[in-house]
Order: sequence, then structure tokens, then C-alpha cells
Amino acid sequence: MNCMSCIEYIIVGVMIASAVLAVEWRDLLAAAVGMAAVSLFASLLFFMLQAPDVAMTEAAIGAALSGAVFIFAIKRTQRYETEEEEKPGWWVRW
Amino acid sequence: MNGQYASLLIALPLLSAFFVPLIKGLGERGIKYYLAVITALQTGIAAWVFQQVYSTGKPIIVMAGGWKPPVGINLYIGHFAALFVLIVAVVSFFTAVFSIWSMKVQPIDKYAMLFLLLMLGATGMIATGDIFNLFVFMEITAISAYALTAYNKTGEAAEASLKYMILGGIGSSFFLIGVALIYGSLGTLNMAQIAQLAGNMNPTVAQVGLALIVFGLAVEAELFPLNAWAPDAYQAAPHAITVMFSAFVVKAGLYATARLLYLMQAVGSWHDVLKLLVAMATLTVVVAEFAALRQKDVKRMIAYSSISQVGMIAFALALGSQAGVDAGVFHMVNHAVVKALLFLGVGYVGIKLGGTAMENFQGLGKRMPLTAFALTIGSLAAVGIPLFNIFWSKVRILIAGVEAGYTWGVALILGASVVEAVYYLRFIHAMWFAGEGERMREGLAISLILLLLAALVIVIGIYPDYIWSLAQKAGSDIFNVGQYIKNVPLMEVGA
Amino acid sequence: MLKRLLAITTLIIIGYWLAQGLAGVPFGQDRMLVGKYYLEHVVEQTGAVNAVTAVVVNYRGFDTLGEVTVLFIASTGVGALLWSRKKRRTARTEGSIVLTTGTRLLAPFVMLFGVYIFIHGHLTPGGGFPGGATIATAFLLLYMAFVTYEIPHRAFEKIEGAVGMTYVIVGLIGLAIGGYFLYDWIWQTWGWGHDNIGRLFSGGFIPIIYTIIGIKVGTELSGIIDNMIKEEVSK
Amino acid sequence: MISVYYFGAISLILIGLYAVLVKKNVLKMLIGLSIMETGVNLLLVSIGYISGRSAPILSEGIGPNQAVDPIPQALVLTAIVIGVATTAMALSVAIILYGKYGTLNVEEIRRLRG
Repeated sequence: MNCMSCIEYIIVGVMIASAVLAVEWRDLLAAAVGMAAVSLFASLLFFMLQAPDVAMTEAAIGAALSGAVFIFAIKRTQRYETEEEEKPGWWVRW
Repeated sequence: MNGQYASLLIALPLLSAFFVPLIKGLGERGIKYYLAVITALQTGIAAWVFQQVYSTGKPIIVMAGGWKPPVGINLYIGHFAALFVLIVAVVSFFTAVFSIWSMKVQPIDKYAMLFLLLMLGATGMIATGDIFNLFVFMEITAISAYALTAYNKTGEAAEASLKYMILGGIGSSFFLIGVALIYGSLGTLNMAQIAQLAGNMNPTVAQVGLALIVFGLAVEAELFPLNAWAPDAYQAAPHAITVMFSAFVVKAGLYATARLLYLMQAVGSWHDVLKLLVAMATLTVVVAEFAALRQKDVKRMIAYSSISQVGMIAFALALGSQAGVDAGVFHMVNHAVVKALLFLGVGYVGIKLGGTAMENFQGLGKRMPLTAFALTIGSLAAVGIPLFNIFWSKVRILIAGVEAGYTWGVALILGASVVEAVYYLRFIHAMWFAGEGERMREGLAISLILLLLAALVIVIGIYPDYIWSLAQKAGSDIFNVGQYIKNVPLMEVGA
Repeated sequence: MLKRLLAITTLIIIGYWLAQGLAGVPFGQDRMLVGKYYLEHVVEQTGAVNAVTAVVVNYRGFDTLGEVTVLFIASTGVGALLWSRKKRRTARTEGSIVLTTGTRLLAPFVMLFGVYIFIHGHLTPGGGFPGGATIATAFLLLYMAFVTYEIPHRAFEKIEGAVGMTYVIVGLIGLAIGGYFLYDWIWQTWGWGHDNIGRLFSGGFIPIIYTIIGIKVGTELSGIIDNMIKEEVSK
Repeated sequence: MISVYYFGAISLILIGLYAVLVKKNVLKMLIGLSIMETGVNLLLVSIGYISGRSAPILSEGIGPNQAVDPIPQALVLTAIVIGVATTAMALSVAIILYGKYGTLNVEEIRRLRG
């Protein structure tokens, strides 16, 4: 295993970890930041997959602006998930 | 005139939607009339395209940027697309006229833009010949539909829109994964070339890709497990928008499903996907009819009825036989007419009497006889009584179903039709034989549109042959993939 | 807990199924068909060095038109849904001195950088979308640093519309000159810029379209930010 | 053996889907949707990757046979922008919902049913 693929494995691992954290954190602000981190690591992966255009777009739009929009929405709603929402549910039952 | 001018079908709504912010100063009435004028123009272009395609018998291939098909994106306006682009434009014109009078929620200028772009999205979905372009147009349709569903800005509208959005988001992601798989194994996105090369595809990849695409489109086409959004959105959206949803937004999704399904005919695992779709469609019909039976709100009841009819169309399209596809297309046309009539009438009553609950419809025959008459015609047609248009297409679908060997599906659909008859007759009973009321004035334009559509229902019911011949041509446009490949001037690329 | 387990099992089945499909599309192999054609002909046919840009703007220009429309719908839709007669910013705390000074210094340069990105889209990675997003980021900085800052949103709406119309009109000029909608008339009919491929003045209508897209994306995204940040004041 | 990029992409899709299916908070569901979209984009780009080749910018002696497939990258550019558009729309609807009902729990905002 050469060093390049080491880096790939590490980035993919960190990306998945931040995705899991973004889903599980009850503080929505932290979750939004976690989502932006996923986008950021994905844009690193795009760069390694020889797609600089996509990497730039993902970093600018996917990470920065979509994170910002999420943060504004959280500011206008509420910051924490409630206890009730912690329990799993099924939206299918809607 | 050059066939490339058919690209105006896309260019005109776009241009006029972008023009709206600049004429904001015209005021509300001005913008509403502008909307009607633009949709009338679009109808004119669509009629020209229709006449062109049906008189020459050859499809119009619009090549964007002048690149030949596999390299560039092409629009394929064949018999089906020409017919349905015309229907989209005509229904949009009617709803634009209806919204002049009915639309009161601010801001009107944004409503006009979203309206035009919804029309554009459906037109593009029907006309495009490129699988990723289909995705883009699907998103245009879907996002403007999300915004328009929530347009009334009540809690219910926002809830319906959110439901639609979440299902739509999952659907579009699935669709995109399917596109990625197909692109990954074939290296092309053009529909004709995909059909050409589909035979050499790895059957597992093809099966997974096609199933993902069918699931993705099922959200737009309102098939069973993914249609939870539909009744809510129909109920909560502004009345004019409900007409558009039922008359052509669903049809665009159905068409896209059928087109992609038949393009991949050569794939080994094709019949498994067909069976999946038949099962989904039959379940749609049964579940929706039983849900419709216990509704108290007329708009929601008709929404469920619309979903069940859509399931029937999907059933016909998934039979995998020429007769089934023809009958499905015929039913699409009839359904567009009847549901446009019903939703326009219900929306009119809803605004006039302040709600669409069943109680408001009691005694409608005494209060608004013209509207009640039109609604009665529509209901009788929807039940499938002979001499109304839906009868012919329903019979043809059932015959095609028996021929294709899906007797159980036909039996279930017939059973569901009985349920449908029960609630529509209850509705007619409420309109004519219950309640009292004063005679009210009915608007001229709306009454004219309603009576026109009702006349259309009866005329097609008595002389179904002309529309049936159109539907047969359109159906063979979908079914006959060999002809489709031959019609698109594919260029040699690479190995 | 049971529900969660059930959900995870379903997801694992879906994942296995996806992996089965992906096994037929092995990673890192050359399966190009149309892509190869693009790579071989991109420089002579469009004059752009960056093949992705050429595909986005020229070969698949129709998609990009649709994409710009999607963003337009989003901006309009957000504007329509969060519409109210009286809207104002409600932030009270001024940005820290580092933020305000930094913003004052940087905002023009960030915008300039965005313009650079979209003008050079046919030569270097980037293009209209990241360029426009960078411009929107500059407005975002201004919003965060100054409590009373507002973009002139009426003017921005008009710019959005006008620029979108320009895009369609460029396409219609192509229809009139070359006979096809979105035809690259600058490169293919007039033949401008054939002798300086790889420099700024080449690439046919790509720089024009990307400028249009950049301005449009910038104004739309800042419009979305503006709508999200302002709240209704009930007085 | 499946590539690490495919693995990452599928994991992101599944994690996002899990959030959409199980979570009840609207914003959490939207975060899940957004993660799912990122996963799909990663999948598309990795399908277009060809080992040992460089980015499709044909200057400095990079010929047509030394570049990766440009089409998936163009598609992903489109998909990213569409994703952010959907997200912005969804968030504004969520803001309206919160304004009307004072909660973001989907179980509590069920008015339409039956």
C-alpha cells in the first residue's frame, strides 16, 4: 500500500465519520457544520479523482453556501432536536 | 419553416419567465394577462409543431448547438411529444385564464414565473431525447411544483410541499444513480444510442439501473409506494396548479417511465422490471380507490381518483404490448381532459363558496347549474359509463391486460372501478338531490372553458376514432424502438 | 430500537444491491465512448482548452440552460415563500473589529476573484458556477460584518431577469445565424479567436455565456441569502 | 473488491437515506438529503475516473489519451447546483412550517391525512 492510497483511505474514513456525526448530533448547528465538512472532504476526493472543476464548485456551493443557508434556517427555527425527536420514527406513516 | 424553430417551445417560456421581473411595474392584472398571452402564444407554436409532425409523419429532431445526437443534446418531437406538448400548452392556457380570476395570493409576479417554468419543465420532459437532460427538466418541473404547492403559505400547504420535496429528493437521487450506472456501462447519455447498445449491457447493471430509474420516476408518476405526497399536494396547492399537476405533470413522469422502459427492451432482465411495474400500478389503483371512498373533501377525493387513473395508465404502459401502450396513451389524453374539467370545476366552486368540503357541494345544481352540469359530465366520464370518453380507453386497457396475461390485475382494477362508481355517484347525488340554495352568477370565461371541456368529453365519447388514431400513432412512437433509433440521426463516435 | 434495526437492515440490503450493480462498472477503467470524441475534438470544435467547460457550455449547453433555470426557480421560490410586505434584518450585534476591517478590505477582492474565475472558465478549472458562488460569498461577508447592510434586491431581481434573457437571446441569435438553438456562432460562423487558443480571447461564446452565468448565479445566490436572513417585522 | 471511492459514495448515500427514513426533525431530514446528494455526486465522478490519467484540461502536453472522462464531471456540476437549489427551497418551506406550527417534528405537523 503506497502513501497515496493511504491518504484516500483516511479521507474517506473521516468523511464517513463526519457524515455519521452530522446525522447523529442533536445540536443542529453542529450537524450543519458536519454536513459542510462532508462536502469539504468530498471536494478533496473530487480533486484526487482529477476533477478540479467539480472540486471548486463543491467547495464553493456545496460546502460554503449550502452550509450558510442551513445556518440561517436554523437561526430562524430552533437549534436543538427535542427529546421526542430522538426516538426513531417513520415518515412513511405521515 | 425549418424544424429547428421547434426549439421555441423551450425558448419562449424561458424568455418570458425571465422577462417578468422587468415588467413588474405593470401591476397584478397586467401580469396575469401577460401570462395568458404567453400561454396562448405557446399554444400557437405547439399547434404548428403538431400540424408539422402529423402532416409529414416524421418527427422533428431539434439539435441544440448544432451537434449531432450522441455528441449534443437533441429534442425528439415525435407523434407522442407533439400531441402532448399541445395538451400541455392548451391546459396551461386554460389555467392561465382561470388564474386571472382566481389567483389572489401575493406575490403575483413570482407566481407567473413559476407557472411558466412548470409548463416549460413538463414540455421539456416530454420532448427531450437525452437521459440527463430528462433529469434536468424533471428537476425544473419538480422544484417549481414544490414552490407552487406551498404557494398559499398555509401550514397545510407547507406540509404537503415538504412531503413532496423529501420524496422528490430521494427519487431524484435514485434516478441519478440509475443514470450513473447506465452511463458507466454504455458511455453515452443519448436515448437512441442507449437503445441501440442496450443489448450488450451487463444484465445485473441494467436491472439495477433500470429499477432505480423506475423508482426515481415513480415519485413524479405517483406510483404506489412513493405517492404519499400526491393527495396532500393536490389538496393544498392553489386550484389552478392542481389542474396542471393532474393534467400534465403526472403525464410527463409517466411518459418518461414508459419511454425509458421501452428503450431498454433489449436488456436480458427487462421482464422482471415490467412485472415490478405492473404490481406497483395495480396496487396504486386499488389503494387509491379505497382511500378515495372515505374522503370528506371533494378535491382530495378527486385527487385520489386521479391517482388511481394514473395507476391504470401505468398498468397499461407496463404490459409490454403494442395494444397496451396505445390504450395507455389514449387513456392519458382522456384523463387529461376529464381531470382538467373536474379540477377546474371544483376549484371554481371552492373559490366561489369558500371551500371544497362535501357540504359546499350540496345543492350545487340549484346554485350553479352550469358548473354542476359540467362536474356531472366529468364524474360520469370518470366512472367509465359508455358514451363518455374514458369508457373506450378503459375497455381497451382491460382487453390489453387480459391479452397480456395479467387477468388478476384486470380483475382487481374492475373491482376498484366499482368502488369508484360508488363515490362518484354519491358526489352527483349530493350536487343534485340534496340541499337548497339561491342561484348564483357564474363567470363567462370559466363557464365557457368548462362547457368546452364537457363537450370534448362527449364528442370523444361518441366519435372516439380520431383521437384513437392519434393515440395509436403516439403509442407506436413509444413502443417501436427500432423506428425511434432510425429517426434519430446518430453520428459515429469512437470505436 | 426495533424500528432502527429494521431501517438498518433495509439499508444494508439496498447497499448490497447497489454494490452488485456497481461491480459491473469496475473502477478506473476506460469506458469512454462519447467522452473520447469530446476529448479528441474539443479544441478544434469549441476553442476551449478545458474540456469540462466545453462540455458544460457548448456540447451540453441545453443542460446548463436548464440548470440556470433551476437556480432561478429556487431564488424565485424562496422569494415567493418568504414574501411579506415588511421585511427587515433583525441582527443586533455588529461584527467584531477583525471581521469588519477584514471584510472592508477583502470584499472587493473576493468579488474580483469571482470575476476572474468565471472569465477564465475555458482555460482553467472553475467557471460560472464557482465564480458566481464566490461573488455571493462576498455579499455573505458583507451581511455578516455590518448589521444594516442590504443588497439592492429590486435591482438584483431585474439583473437576474435581464441576464437570463440575454442567455436565451444568445441562443436565439445562434438559431438565426447558424440555424440551431444555442449554436456557437462566434467560433463556428465568425471564426473569432482561432489563432489564440489557450489565451483569454478564444473559446467562442464560452466566455460570454460564463459571464452571464457568473452574474446570474452570484445575484441569485445573494438573493436567496437576503431572503433567508431577513425576517418579517410585525408592527 | 470494491474501490474505496465507491465504498465512500455508497456509505454516504446510505447514511443520508437512514437520516431521511428514521429522523423526525425536518432539518435533520434535509441534512440527510444533502449528504445523499453528495454521495451520488461522488459516485458519478468516480465512475468517470480512469486510473493514471489527469484532469481534462488539454494544455501543457496533455493529449486526448491522457485525460479522464469529462462528461460525468459536467453532469456533477449540474447536479451540485440543482442540489443546492432544492435545499434552499426546502429550508424556506421549513421556515414557514416552523412559523405556523412552532415545531419541526414531522409527527406533530400532520394535519393532512386520510
